[in-house]
Amino acid sequence: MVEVLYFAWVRERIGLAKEHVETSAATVADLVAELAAREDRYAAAFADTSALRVALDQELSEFDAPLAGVREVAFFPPMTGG
Amino acid sequence: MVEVLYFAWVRERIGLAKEHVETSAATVADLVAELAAREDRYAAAFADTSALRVALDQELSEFDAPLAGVREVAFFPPMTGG
Amino acid sequence: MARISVQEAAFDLAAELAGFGEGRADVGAVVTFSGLVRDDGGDLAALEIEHYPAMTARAIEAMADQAEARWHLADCRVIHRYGRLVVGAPIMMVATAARHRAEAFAAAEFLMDYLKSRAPFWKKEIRADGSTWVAAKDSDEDALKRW
Amino acid sequence: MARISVQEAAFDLAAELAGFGEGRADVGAVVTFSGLVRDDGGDLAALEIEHYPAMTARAIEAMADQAEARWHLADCRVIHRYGRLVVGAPIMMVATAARHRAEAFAAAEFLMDYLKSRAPFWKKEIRADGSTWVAAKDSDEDALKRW
Repeated sequence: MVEVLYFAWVRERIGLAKEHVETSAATVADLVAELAAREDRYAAAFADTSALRVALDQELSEFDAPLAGVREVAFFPPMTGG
Repeated sequence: MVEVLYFAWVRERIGLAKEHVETSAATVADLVAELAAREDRYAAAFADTSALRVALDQELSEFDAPLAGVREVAFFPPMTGG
Repeated sequence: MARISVQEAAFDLAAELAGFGEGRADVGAVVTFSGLVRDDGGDLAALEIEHYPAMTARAIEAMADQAEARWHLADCRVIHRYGRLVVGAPIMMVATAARHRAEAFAAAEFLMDYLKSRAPFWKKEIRADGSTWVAAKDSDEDALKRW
Repeated sequence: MARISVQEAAFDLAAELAGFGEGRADVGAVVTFSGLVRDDGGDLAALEIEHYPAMTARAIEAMADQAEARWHLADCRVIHRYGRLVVGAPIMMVATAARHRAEAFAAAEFLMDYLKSRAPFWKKEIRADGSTWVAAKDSDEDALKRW
């Protein structure tokens, strides 16, 4: 089980900031596929993953990264700090 | 007649911060030649003009610049501000 | 060690800088940057900044550690705000203290480039007629390549 | 218009910055640089800075005018001290306010590079065993080429 977090327009599109997800997905991409298959709002949020970034346990990562041992997955658009 | 100013080690070497100079030198280089011919301390200060900078009426200039109409000539080493 | 603050509250650049890098024989240069809420269109009501609390401070610390090591900083300070900010308000600041000016400038620019694109903040522009998420700029992503 | 001060008195960076560039809708970035007296050898008693009073302020104004025009600065401040300064004391500062960070950084670095090599100041290092004029560095002259 992982904690999945959404930020900025990803959060708004899915309508949720955080949820527990039961998954046996091997990689981030597999998890994205599972989520996108759930409902339209998820499909819309994950339609173009090149417009998204992912962090695993609060470290920026890649969509092909393995999920083994990961407790927290966060999806968000490219950052706009500073 | 021009007012001649010296700064930093040029001032120390010549032993003077400022003097009135009667001259009909056409260029800065001519004035330098006249001054260097005066005394050893002037000759020492002007021995290597590539190590010096000149300002005419408070504007950085060149050694081949004409002196016509100039009231104040300043000689000094490369600046070290900031 | 860098001091990092991620906060909703306003900060006072002047007060933060009091004594920063001063009174040390090995510091010749202090550079600061501060970012303020700008209104290009004349109709911005506010900026709303969201962030990822569990990640933000550690992401900034990692950048600051890198800057401190690479440019031998004697001191480093980063403050970044979140929440609702009005036009003209300070959003964030970085300050760097080093021996020479080139090091202090490079470290501050490096931190700014990384904060722009690698610290988990997202800006939303609030206007009378709606609100829009600020899109990341290609030029900001490109700026990282120089480091 | 830039505000330029050439003075013997100490200045307080923090106090100078209070409100600088703030509260304006067109300012997104403020950069400051301050230079402090550094002691690399551990035996510096003081720095003695000589300048050319009739020329100094106008030379700095010319640089600031150039920076303001080239990077569309909303505000610009330069302070440079002369006289006897102890280790750790602030020598000078520049502050620039612009729309974007790249402009504010470039203007501040431009001003620093020009102040180093084109403003009529000369530094002398005072030590217990004698004093020496600081030599201009080739690297400082080279730095001008990038502008």
